[in-house]
Amino acid sequence: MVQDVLLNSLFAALQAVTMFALSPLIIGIIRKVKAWFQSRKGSSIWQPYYDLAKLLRKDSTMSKDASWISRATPYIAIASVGVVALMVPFFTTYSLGFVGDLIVVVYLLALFRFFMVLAGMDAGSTFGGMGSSREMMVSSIVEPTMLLAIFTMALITGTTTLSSISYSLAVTGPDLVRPALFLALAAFFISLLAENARVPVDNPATHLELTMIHEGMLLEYSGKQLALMEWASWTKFLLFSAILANVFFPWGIATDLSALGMAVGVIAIIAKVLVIALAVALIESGTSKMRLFRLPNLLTESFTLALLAVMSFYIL
Amino acid sequence: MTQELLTDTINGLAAIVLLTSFFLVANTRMHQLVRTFTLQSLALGLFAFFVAYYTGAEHIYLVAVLTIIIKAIIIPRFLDYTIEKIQVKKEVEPLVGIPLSLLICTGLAFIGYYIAEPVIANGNIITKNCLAISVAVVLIGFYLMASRRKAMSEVVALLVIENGLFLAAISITYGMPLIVELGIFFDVFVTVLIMGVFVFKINRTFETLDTRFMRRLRD
Amino acid sequence: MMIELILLLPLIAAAISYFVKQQHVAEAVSMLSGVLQFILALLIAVDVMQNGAIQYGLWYADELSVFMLVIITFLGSMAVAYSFSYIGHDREEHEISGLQLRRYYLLLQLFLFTMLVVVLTNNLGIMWIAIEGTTLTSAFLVGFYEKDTSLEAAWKYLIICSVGISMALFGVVLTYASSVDVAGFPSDSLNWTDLRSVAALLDPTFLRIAFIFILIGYGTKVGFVPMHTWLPDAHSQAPSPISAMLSGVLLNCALYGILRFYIIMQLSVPGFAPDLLLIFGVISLVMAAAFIILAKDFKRLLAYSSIEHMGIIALGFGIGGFLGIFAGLLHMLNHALTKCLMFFGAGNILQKYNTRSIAEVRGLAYIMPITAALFLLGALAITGSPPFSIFLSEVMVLQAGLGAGSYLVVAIYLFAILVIFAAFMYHVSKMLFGKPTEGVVRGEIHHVSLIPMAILLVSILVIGLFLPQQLMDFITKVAALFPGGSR
Amino acid sequence: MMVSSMGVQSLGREMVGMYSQSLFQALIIILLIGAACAAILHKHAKLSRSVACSAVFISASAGAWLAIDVILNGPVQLGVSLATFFGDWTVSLDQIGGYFLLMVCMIMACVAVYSLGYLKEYDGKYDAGLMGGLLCLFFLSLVLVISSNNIIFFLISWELMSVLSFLLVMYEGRKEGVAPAGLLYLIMTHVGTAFITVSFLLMANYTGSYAFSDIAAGWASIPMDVRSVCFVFLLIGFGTKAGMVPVHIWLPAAHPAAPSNISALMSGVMVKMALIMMVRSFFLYLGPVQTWWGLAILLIGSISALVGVLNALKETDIKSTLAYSTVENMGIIFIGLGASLIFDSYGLTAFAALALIATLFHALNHAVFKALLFLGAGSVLHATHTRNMEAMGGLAKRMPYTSAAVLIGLLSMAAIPPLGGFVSEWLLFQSLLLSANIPDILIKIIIPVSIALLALTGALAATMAVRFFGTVFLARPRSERAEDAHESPRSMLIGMGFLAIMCFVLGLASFAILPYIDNVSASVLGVSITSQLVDGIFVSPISSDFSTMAPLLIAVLAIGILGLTWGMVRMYGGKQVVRETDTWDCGTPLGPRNEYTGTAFSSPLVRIFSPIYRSQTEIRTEFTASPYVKKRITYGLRFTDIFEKYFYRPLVRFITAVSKRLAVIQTGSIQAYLAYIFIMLLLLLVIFR
Repeated sequence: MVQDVLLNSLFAALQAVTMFALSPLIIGIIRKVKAWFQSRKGSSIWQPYYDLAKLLRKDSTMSKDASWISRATPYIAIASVGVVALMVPFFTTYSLGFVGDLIVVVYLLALFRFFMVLAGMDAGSTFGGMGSSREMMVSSIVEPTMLLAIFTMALITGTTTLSSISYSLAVTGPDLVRPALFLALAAFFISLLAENARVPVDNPATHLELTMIHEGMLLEYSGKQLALMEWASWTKFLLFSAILANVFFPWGIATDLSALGMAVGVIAIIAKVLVIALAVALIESGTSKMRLFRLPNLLTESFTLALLAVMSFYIL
Repeated sequence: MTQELLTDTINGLAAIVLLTSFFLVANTRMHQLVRTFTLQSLALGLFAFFVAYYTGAEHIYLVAVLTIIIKAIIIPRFLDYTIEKIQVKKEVEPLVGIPLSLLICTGLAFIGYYIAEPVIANGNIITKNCLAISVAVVLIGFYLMASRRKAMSEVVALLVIENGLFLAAISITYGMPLIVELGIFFDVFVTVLIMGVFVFKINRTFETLDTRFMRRLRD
Repeated sequence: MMIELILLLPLIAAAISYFVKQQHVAEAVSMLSGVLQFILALLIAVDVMQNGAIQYGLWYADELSVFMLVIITFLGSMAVAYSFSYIGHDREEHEISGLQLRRYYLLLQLFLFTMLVVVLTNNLGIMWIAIEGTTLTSAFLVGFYEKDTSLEAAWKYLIICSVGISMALFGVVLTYASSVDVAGFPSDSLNWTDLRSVAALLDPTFLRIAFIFILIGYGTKVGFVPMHTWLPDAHSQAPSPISAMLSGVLLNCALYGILRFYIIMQLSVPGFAPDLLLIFGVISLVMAAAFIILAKDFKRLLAYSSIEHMGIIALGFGIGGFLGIFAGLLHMLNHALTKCLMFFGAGNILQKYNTRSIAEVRGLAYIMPITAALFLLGALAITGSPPFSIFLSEVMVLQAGLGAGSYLVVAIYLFAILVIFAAFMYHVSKMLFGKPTEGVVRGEIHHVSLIPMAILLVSILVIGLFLPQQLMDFITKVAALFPGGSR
Repeated sequence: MMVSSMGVQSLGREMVGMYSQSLFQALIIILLIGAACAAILHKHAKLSRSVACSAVFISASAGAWLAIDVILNGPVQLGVSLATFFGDWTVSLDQIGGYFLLMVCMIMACVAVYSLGYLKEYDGKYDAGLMGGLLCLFFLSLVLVISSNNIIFFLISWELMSVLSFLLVMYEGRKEGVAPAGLLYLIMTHVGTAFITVSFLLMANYTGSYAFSDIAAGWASIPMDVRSVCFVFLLIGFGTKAGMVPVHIWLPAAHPAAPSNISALMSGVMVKMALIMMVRSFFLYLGPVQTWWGLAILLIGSISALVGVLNALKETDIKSTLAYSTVENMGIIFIGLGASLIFDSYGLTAFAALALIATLFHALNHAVFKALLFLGAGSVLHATHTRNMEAMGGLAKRMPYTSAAVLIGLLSMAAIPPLGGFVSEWLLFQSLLLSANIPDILIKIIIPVSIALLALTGALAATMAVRFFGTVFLARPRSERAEDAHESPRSMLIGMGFLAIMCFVLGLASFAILPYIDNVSASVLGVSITSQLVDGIFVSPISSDFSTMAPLLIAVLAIGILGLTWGMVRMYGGKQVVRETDTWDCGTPLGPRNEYTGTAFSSPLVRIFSPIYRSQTEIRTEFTASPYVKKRITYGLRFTDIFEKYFYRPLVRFITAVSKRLAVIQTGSIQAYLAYIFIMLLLLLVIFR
């Protein structure tokens, strides 16, 4: 029992560290792919690491109107993303899922968002307020969508613990695949785009004030704080990719302690995350950002999909 | 006097009371109204007298005498005095036209009969026939009250209702207990007096007796 | 002996207060007489409770009479106590002359006297005379201020009630007639006790018509819709203590008249009287609700509320059974106490603001906090909020209705009292709160008037919270007089 | 060890059992004395206030002691019974009563401390004695509602509670808008009470007793359809008090209108009185639960939650926002109650217990954070003298403690782990997900919908919380009043501080608290699930395979990572040097008019949900003499409450119209009056002769 807990904790820590370490790379890859599509050479895939290293060494400026919220938010962001990283299976199902299940994960991410949005409003800049307001609009619909999508998987596998979901899916195999899964997958993918400020919901590259959501909130940040915020956001993207990968098609994930299993798990997750990154890059290159008030259509579509997924589990 | 003649007389007098009620409806002048009322009260007094004779109940004699004194003499005088004193316009001014009123009152007489019918059907006192008449008189009096504008004519109408009541009291019960009868007489008398007082006050305040002007209190 | 004494008291007080030309003497004598009447009434009540009904000559006092007697004398003394400040204030403001003031106490005592006769006589004819007497004495009190509106109200009151009462006389005559044929019946007796003893033998065809006339007749005085029309006029125009007496006591007295016949009817033609009462109860409730919604004058509002409560009492007796009758009786008491409180409060407001219009009274809670508190609590009580006593009797009526399975009546009843609550509170909250009316000075108008109000509030609170055992036993005994009313 | 602890416990039981009556009596007497003294001393505002607040505080302590004893050791009879017309009036405290009593006492104690400072505001303007007296009596009525064991006694206490709270709402009666709000409340609650009365009387009629305990034993003599009617009536009646949609309309009007300490009591505690009675009635008095009862409550709860939160989002009045959030949270509580009833109707008692525990726990959490938030709002109001959030801003710097307390309350409200609000919502989600086991198509459709609505509500609640905090406390002040704001006196901060700590305790220590709530739910459902519910510091929904969670661990991990990050950043990047500058302004100086307001913040959501909001915008442009130069553009936004527009207003209009029709009979014409009597007479004679 104690050994079990220790083992889980060890792997959880390992996975969390891996995720934090890898997340800038994934972002770099996406940027690179996008550059190729735009016939640019693009910056190096290591560029995000350089940015982080530089920013972390710099001093910050802060609005004199801002309160302690702005100062605390970067650390809270890292902390909440960090706790989530401990609970989400990455290359193995050994993780701290028993400390918090998917509901905890979703609401911990809500904690991140909560403070990020407050920080956006803190300085009293119009752009910050705008970004915050839009972020909350998007997340108000995306968060339940995400919950429902994962609930579908929870109902199918009979547990709400993320690692148990991937474990039972991975072990049982395709027998558990149901129509509900695909509906939920579609819904979750849209949530992934929306939650991580990707096109068509937001454009991560833009700094045109009137269109940005995520960047608007970070506008006042600089130096170390900006680094932490960016890093937390990138890791959040990787976390979503990991959830998508390990909850909806977890095959390949390491379910035991064998070295082979672990190796397969690592390769599988890297492949899956790369595929997701590629898909995101493709979408970003192929479509343009939606007008803000056309967004609800997309978001409610995904919400409906997720609802249908849960319902189809109950009814079918 | 034979039994039959006696009952005929009693019934006849009752019919006169009813007939005078119709006259009252048709009257257009205030003095006329009082006059007809006097006639009705007189007929009622005589009716009481004959009933007393018929039954031999002494206290009904007293009732007859009181009826004639109070209702046929004192009250009409008082009414006339009031009318002169405050110079009421002589017209009665009914709300409903006289022909229609007469028609309605005929209907009321029928209703009176309809109401009294079950009682008459299983009764055994001969004067019970008079119940229908007295109900009719009461109803006509009531109608008179609701369809006249002047405060004065309302007083008369109330007295007509009282007459109808007396007709019933005397005819179907051969009189109520004496103390009650006396009390009622006293009451009627005082009522009329008090109404007279109010008529004076109203006339002083409103400078008219037309109740159409007394519509300040409403919702 | 005590009965004659209690009847003599108001007459003596009336004479003294009229002929001794001093305001304070008139007041003191009236108060003394009121208190003595109340004490005597209590003594009679104890006597009746212990030794059964008293009956001799014209007089008869059973539990029902005594119940009424206590209500009349208690509220009578409350009204006198309130009159000091109210009428005294009028005198100070020179609204009335010294003669008028003395005449007021004279008429008030005479009014009390007639009501005492109503409940103490055994003879239904005398009872009728006395009820007509109440109209005659109170007509002057309604027209007391001799303004055009008060004269109009008095005239309407006089005419409509006289006509109504005439109908009741017809009913009395017919009731008497129904007994004439009964073998062994004392031919010249119109005594209620005699009639009740032979009730089963009376001619039902006569009785049915008689009761209709009685109900229309006395019902006019009770204020059943559609015979109620005089009531809001008279109640709003009379001086406030008189309004309280009219609403709290006079209506009950007229109802008492109906109840005496109700008992006889139930013994002879069971079910007939309750059905009619139910009809009047429902109509009265619904119409009262409509009027209360639209009320613009707070004294008229209270008057319409009296109509409502008479309707509720009628429902209680209409539903019948121990619970219904008990509820009806308790409600008579509760309504009397509460309505008195409300009219006293209304009197204070009227004299402070010099208006009866709801729209012109604002911020009462600021202007006269104590009166406002008493008025608000009274309003909550009158609309049936616990812990005040009306809540109990209303719940009893509800429970009786549910027990009897008359769900339609219960539904209408509930709907009406809820609408009335809403409307009443709407008006009262407008008066109490908001920005105070300009030009009205802050401060209670007369502090003495708060004493009777406080006494009334405490009494309804005590009844509502505890329903003292003695009172409960007492009313249970009264209810037992009614056929089907024993526990 | 075991033996000795049991021995101590049973000894304690006897002692406290003996004292519980005296405790209860002491509570009542202290409150009555407090009320009387406060009223008598009303001329000396400070003294009167202190007396009342200490009376409330002492009674609350006594009540809490009593309540804890009852929760631990089972029901007690309190005080002697009073024989009345409607059976004996007795007071007793069962475990669920104890639970709610504890909730009441806890909030009351905090409010009492808070009020000491807060009520100073009213000196010279409103009567201190009145407030003190009413506060004591209100507390008393709450205690009586919880503990009365007789229908009529309960109804009296219930209505007393309503009337007293109405009077408290009307405390600032001279202020604009207070009277209509209070009036609406009074009327609605009275109508609700009428429904309750009918229902209880029906139950008494069939069981022949006015004692709740007898009804609970004799439900079998009530016919099935009557029980259903009773259920519907009770749902309407208690639902009115609980702010259930569509009978919620009074709540967002009345709760904000009251002084803030009273709002905290109303929103935090009083609405829960409806819950306790619903739990008692539906589980104990009405016999076996019907499935459709649960479904009805579940559906209504889901709708209430959504309607509540959507309305909260649009409000710019801070207290109205909080009041609507009460509607939302009561909706969430109803979802739990409905789920519990559904499970119970299928005999799944363990699941029912889980849902009921979630419900009760959320009720407690809501009581704590909502009371905290209203006290916080009061504190803000105290500092800025406005309730309009658009006129605030920047208060976090001016009122650091208040803002911290409010932030904690908001986090708990938004169900952010590891606070109390999150744990109860987590349990609720879990119990809903367990419904997959029920074989009923209707349930299979409705449950996913309510899960979805619950999730949506949660997200919107977070938005609402962010908007609230951001608009009120962050950025720059938008008015001079906000500019001059100051921190509240210490007593207010202590009151709020305790509740803020409670928000954390309820979450972090939930593993220790839940077994006691299970005790309470076991007294209702007869099944204890502690062994499955809690394992060490882990909480799980019955089966630990399904899920587990450890709020304390989450907190520890989060703090650990936070510290680690801070240390690493420090190590790598050196000392944090922060330069303070102006906010980025694109070159134009920023004024209060450039800032995002609350309305602006929620405007995108308002647009999305416009079919529900029925908002109308109105943009008016005023021109100067030249048509090319605009003088002023005004932007107006109006919301129509659909319940008000399509139900309440038409109802009132209809009743008024009918009344007008009926009232024409009072024409003032004496002839007409006589004619009515005449016609009535003729009718009766002809029909009934």
